[in-house]
Amino acid sequence: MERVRAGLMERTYLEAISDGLRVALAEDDRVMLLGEDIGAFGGAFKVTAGLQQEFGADRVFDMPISEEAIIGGAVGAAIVGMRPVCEMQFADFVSCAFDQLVNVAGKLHYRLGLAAPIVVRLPSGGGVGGGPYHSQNPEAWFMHAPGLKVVAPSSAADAKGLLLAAISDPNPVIFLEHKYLYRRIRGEVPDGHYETPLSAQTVREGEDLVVMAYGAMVHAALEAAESIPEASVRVLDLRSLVPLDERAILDAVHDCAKVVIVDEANYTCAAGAQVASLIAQRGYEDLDGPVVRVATPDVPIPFAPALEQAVLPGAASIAAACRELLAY
Amino acid sequence: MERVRAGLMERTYLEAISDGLRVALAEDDRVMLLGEDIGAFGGAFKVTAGLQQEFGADRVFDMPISEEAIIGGAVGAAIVGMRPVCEMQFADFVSCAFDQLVNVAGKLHYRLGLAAPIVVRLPSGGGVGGGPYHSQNPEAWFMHAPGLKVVAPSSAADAKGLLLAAISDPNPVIFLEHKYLYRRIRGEVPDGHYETPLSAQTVREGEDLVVMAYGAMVHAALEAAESIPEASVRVLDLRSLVPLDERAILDAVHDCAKVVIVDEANYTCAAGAQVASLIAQRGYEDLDGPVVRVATPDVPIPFAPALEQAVLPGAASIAAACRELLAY
Amino acid sequence: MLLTRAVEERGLSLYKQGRVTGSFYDGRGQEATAVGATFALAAADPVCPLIRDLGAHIVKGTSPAAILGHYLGRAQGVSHGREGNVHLGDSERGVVGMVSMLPGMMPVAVGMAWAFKLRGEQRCALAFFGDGATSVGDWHEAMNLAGLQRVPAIFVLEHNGYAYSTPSSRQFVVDPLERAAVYGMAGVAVDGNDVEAVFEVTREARERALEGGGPTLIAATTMRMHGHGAHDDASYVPAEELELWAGRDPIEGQAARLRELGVEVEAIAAAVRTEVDAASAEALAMAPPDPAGVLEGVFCEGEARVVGAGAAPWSGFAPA
Amino acid sequence: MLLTRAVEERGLSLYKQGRVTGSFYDGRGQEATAVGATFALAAADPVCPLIRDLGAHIVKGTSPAAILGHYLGRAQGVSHGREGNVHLGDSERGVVGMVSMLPGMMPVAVGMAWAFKLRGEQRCALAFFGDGATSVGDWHEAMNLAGLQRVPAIFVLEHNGYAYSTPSSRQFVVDPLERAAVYGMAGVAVDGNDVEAVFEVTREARERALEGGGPTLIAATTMRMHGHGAHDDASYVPAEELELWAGRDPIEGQAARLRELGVEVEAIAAAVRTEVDAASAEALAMAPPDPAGVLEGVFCEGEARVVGAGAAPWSGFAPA
Ligand SMILES: Cc1ncc(C[n+]2csc(CCOP(=O)(O)OP(=O)(O)O)c2C)c(N)n1
Ligand SMILES: Cc1ncc(C[n+]2csc(CCOP(=O)(O)OP(=O)(O)O)c2C)c(N)n1
Ligand SMILES: [Mg+2]
Ligand SMILES: [Mg+2]
Repeated sequence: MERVRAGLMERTYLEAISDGLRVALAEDDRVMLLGEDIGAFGGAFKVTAGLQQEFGADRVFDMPISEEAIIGGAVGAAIVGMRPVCEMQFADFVSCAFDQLVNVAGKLHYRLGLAAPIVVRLPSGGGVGGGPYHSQNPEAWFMHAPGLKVVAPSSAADAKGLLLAAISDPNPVIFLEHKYLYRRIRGEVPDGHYETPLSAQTVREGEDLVVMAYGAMVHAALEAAESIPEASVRVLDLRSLVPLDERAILDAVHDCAKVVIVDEANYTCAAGAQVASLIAQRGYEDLDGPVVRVATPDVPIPFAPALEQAVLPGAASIAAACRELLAY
Repeated sequence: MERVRAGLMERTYLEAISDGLRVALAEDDRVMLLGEDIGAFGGAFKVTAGLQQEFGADRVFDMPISEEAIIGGAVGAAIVGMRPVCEMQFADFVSCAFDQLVNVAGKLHYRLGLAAPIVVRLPSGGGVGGGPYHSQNPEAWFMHAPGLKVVAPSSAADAKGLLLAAISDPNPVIFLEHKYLYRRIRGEVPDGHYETPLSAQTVREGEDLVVMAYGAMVHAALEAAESIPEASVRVLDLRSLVPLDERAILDAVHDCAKVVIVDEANYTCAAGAQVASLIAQRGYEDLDGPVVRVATPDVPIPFAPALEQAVLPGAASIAAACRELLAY
Repeated sequence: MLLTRAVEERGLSLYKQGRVTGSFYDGRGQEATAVGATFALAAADPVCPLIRDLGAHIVKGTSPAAILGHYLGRAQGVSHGREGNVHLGDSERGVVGMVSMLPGMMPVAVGMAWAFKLRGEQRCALAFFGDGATSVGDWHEAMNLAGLQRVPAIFVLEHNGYAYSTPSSRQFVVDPLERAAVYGMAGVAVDGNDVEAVFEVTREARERALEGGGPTLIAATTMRMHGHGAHDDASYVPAEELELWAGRDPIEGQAARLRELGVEVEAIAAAVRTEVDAASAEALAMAPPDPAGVLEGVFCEGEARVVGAGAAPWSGFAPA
Repeated sequence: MLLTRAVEERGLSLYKQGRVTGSFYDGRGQEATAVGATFALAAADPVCPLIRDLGAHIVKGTSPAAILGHYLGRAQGVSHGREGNVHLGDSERGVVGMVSMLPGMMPVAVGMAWAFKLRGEQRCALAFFGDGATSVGDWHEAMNLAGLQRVPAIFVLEHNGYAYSTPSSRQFVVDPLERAAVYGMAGVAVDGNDVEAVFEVTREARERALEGGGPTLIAATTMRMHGHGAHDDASYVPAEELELWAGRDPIEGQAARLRELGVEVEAIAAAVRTEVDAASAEALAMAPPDPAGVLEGVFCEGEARVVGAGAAPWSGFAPA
């Protein structure tokens, strides 16, 4: 259910996230922000710029370089009633907090009936010359860890709406914000509080084939679809990976019969593998061709632009996959 | 290529692993063992019993409770020529060493051309009343981390052969040894040094349907197959998850046309999701029915036997899935 | 303490009867530390127990029947069959159950204490852990953050000289108590087998915490009188060491002091036996959990329930 | 040092010209620490540099052209385009390139040193890290393990008072140098801007290490004269602080001392300029990497190549 209050404004994806944080801090004093250099400095990407000045140093905290303690501390604060929102400086550093997320936060409710409403913001993804340690897409690791929700907005409006939904959620939510989209994507973003549901959304209609993607790859998929005027290509933005909108996925397969699934993450055991396996099991009868995946091969993301572009999926590789499948 | 020297002996799965370690320590003084309580005590499961006495406290080390430092230290020793074999006391604790594995060990060769020949032994899996923290199957996390090999033997002979292959391998290898099999499975194990290839193996012939599994689930699959005398059910033991034997998987689909894929790990983004997605893309034309997955649902593994048995796949749930698919 | 030991003894005998799955872990010989420290908390102060701290649950008011039912994996046990052995925690009573990963609850305790400080509440959080757990990165991050934010937290190191089979000499070269200072926090040594002494240093630490004096590391020296778990005969512990510590039994020590004060210790012991007998019967009568609900509760669906402010029937303080 | 600074200056100007992707990180003002410490190693002693340690690469003999080619992501750069900015390392020369995760190479350095000790080799391993990195769990685990095993390792803390924008006062309350003692290792303070002093304490630490005296923590006080990266104007650093440190420039300091000894510093500087001009031209002429090979080398296929015993043209010692 989306609650929208008066007013719309053109904002970048990054500004939308900042605005979401501002709204949450203003309306709920349980909300606190934790992260490295997020205070006066405003964070490595300036997402939290101005928030410490506005809400005070007892709401927005510069943390020591201690990812485990950031997440563990957030869980502690959450279970006594706070709503901590953590920033990893880059998504890549979430590996350093893996144990707290997977073993503490994720299992707390099932084991002890204790909810841990934390949000972990992960500036993720490649395409920016970040090399092996500033380009990773860690979502699949957390999809494979029961008890964690995982969302990955592709538009400015969804970025804010999913962030506010994540903060309201009584569960730990991994929030993937794509660095490549930060300043490249803009759109109309409602003012004030609204929440985007954790479900998929059709962002381009079509009937011959559906491309499923999330995050930055949604834009690559849209570009690919535009480049194939001879066919009617639907694009489904998954938006939420846990919970996964299985209904929407199967409906799209039912409607289109051909499907291409895109991951920016490494191929093996990626989100797309799960989506493909779902379709192969429960959408099998609707299929009219193989379930095609496009993903980054199983390599660390190389630094040099020529190499990085050679491994990341893009409009061209997605379009090629679509064309081949359309011809099937 | 399997090198087998004279002599065979009935050994348990656990004894086979111990023997593999003994052979490696004896034949290569670069091999060193690192782990908690693995010295005089012989490890939580007694896999290393007697090895410190036999090879000395400068080959078999009791480590402080420092999983990151165990893996990182092993990487350091490996890049200057040692062959460290690390034991996590339970596979579950590998989450504490996640960063060193994924970001240091896995990416070292691609980035710097430096090999890190370490082996990380993970006593994994459920069925033993271990509860949420002593039952996990973490393999999919590492399958989604480029640069790590992942193997999961199901038999005593493969346990030793894959361990020796892992120790010889110039890359970091995650070695999943299933706790449930430790003392329950025994078989003929060749003496001395031999290596099992990192490839799949058909452990039961059949033509109507193939069940793909690894680790303890191979035994559940075999039991399920036996329980369906009216059909010819093949069982493919994947054995190696990275590299994944895509050829063997697709060949089996080609031969049987129906496939059930079993994971003891949690469903979403498990190894089985990858296998299923592979088949849905590249084996689609050979399929004669949906690609069926059987896996532990996305819950922490509960402690009480009645609950644990309700979530883990077993012969009964696998057989039911087979029967349904056979009737398709 | 008597109750703690009696419940653990009962749990152990149930285990030996094959009624408890997995292994069984107890805190034999260390009861004074968990009991004394938890007794010094107010009802609203949450506690994060570890392996040897059944006493913390008991002091916080978790019933023996609920604990035995937990060991047995029954539906009405504390964890409804989802958790086993020492991984219990009745959060309504302010007990946050441990994770296996050592010492994973320390950062969580820091976070709770931090929230109390931010909200200006007169509460503190206490976390227990062993000497072995000090080697883990989480220990350092939590200690450093606690010192930095001067949170009202109490860290109780249960220094029993062993981590499973590993003696402290293979865990660290400098006693962790000395590490308190490098995190800018107070460090206090105490005889972990003297329940009144543990109570007293914890009471002081709590006072310091609530006055804004920051966290305290309490190092309680004690001895694990059983193996790491019931499967471990602890043959790696020298017999003399065990003998020495047998003479320092925390329960006998306190009993002697109480007798001098005229307390009828034997009557209490008898009452405890009766209570545990009843609890055991109650627990054995509990139904196993219904597998039908096994998939429920991975996610919280309604309002997030927070750690309770506790009932603390045994607290040295009135509810805060 | 001159060469270090010149190479970084050139890298920075290439970055400003838009020829370097991502961001650019340099160690302006900290050159003496990396150079002095690495100079005190033998050729066979591996080093794990961090963000501010281009000097370590230079001292180990990595050529300016290979470094500039690395910044530019060229095929003949140190990393063949696979890595960028400070994440380089020529392992043939005993340089193990850093990972981003701080201080992820510390446990690795401990492992290398440990192997040397086990094999009875007269080698040690050195790891650099910043004040901010001391808050990470890995730091603690590595320090503790190094102290326990008394490995021949040298840890060089480059204490510049900031971690990105975060001042040390929000990183810890007690100077990390004081932490050396709680791991049972020697701790030595040094003026990180005095190259000879850094050399001397490192030389002593190496001697201690090889004699079995265990690891040393060297705390080198210095100042990061640029922002964290080229995108950061470091406006959070008080101007007076920068001014003060500008007067302590490590290169000017050494130049003055050298001039007194009659060394023709200007001639050296001119030679360095010429060398870097040539290197820059060479690097700019290098081809970009061929995407055809991008998937190769995730796994090692042949024999595992080990960290080289180095060439160390600039070492204060003969090859070990
Ligand atoms: C991170 C981690 N690694 C390994 C283990 C396995 N383990 C369980 S208890 C234990 C020993 C704990 O020793 P200590 O902290 O001294 O506590 P004690 O049992 O003596 O009370 C070990 C190694 C664990 N629980 N967590
Ligand atoms: C585990 C981890 N968390 C966060 C970061 C992001 N990061 C990169 S450099 C840096 C500051 C490092 O400060 P310090 O260790 O003092 O080194 P300096 O840059 O001052 O040399 C941070 C937070 C990181 N690299 N690793
Ligand atoms: Mg102990
Ligand atoms: Mg610094």
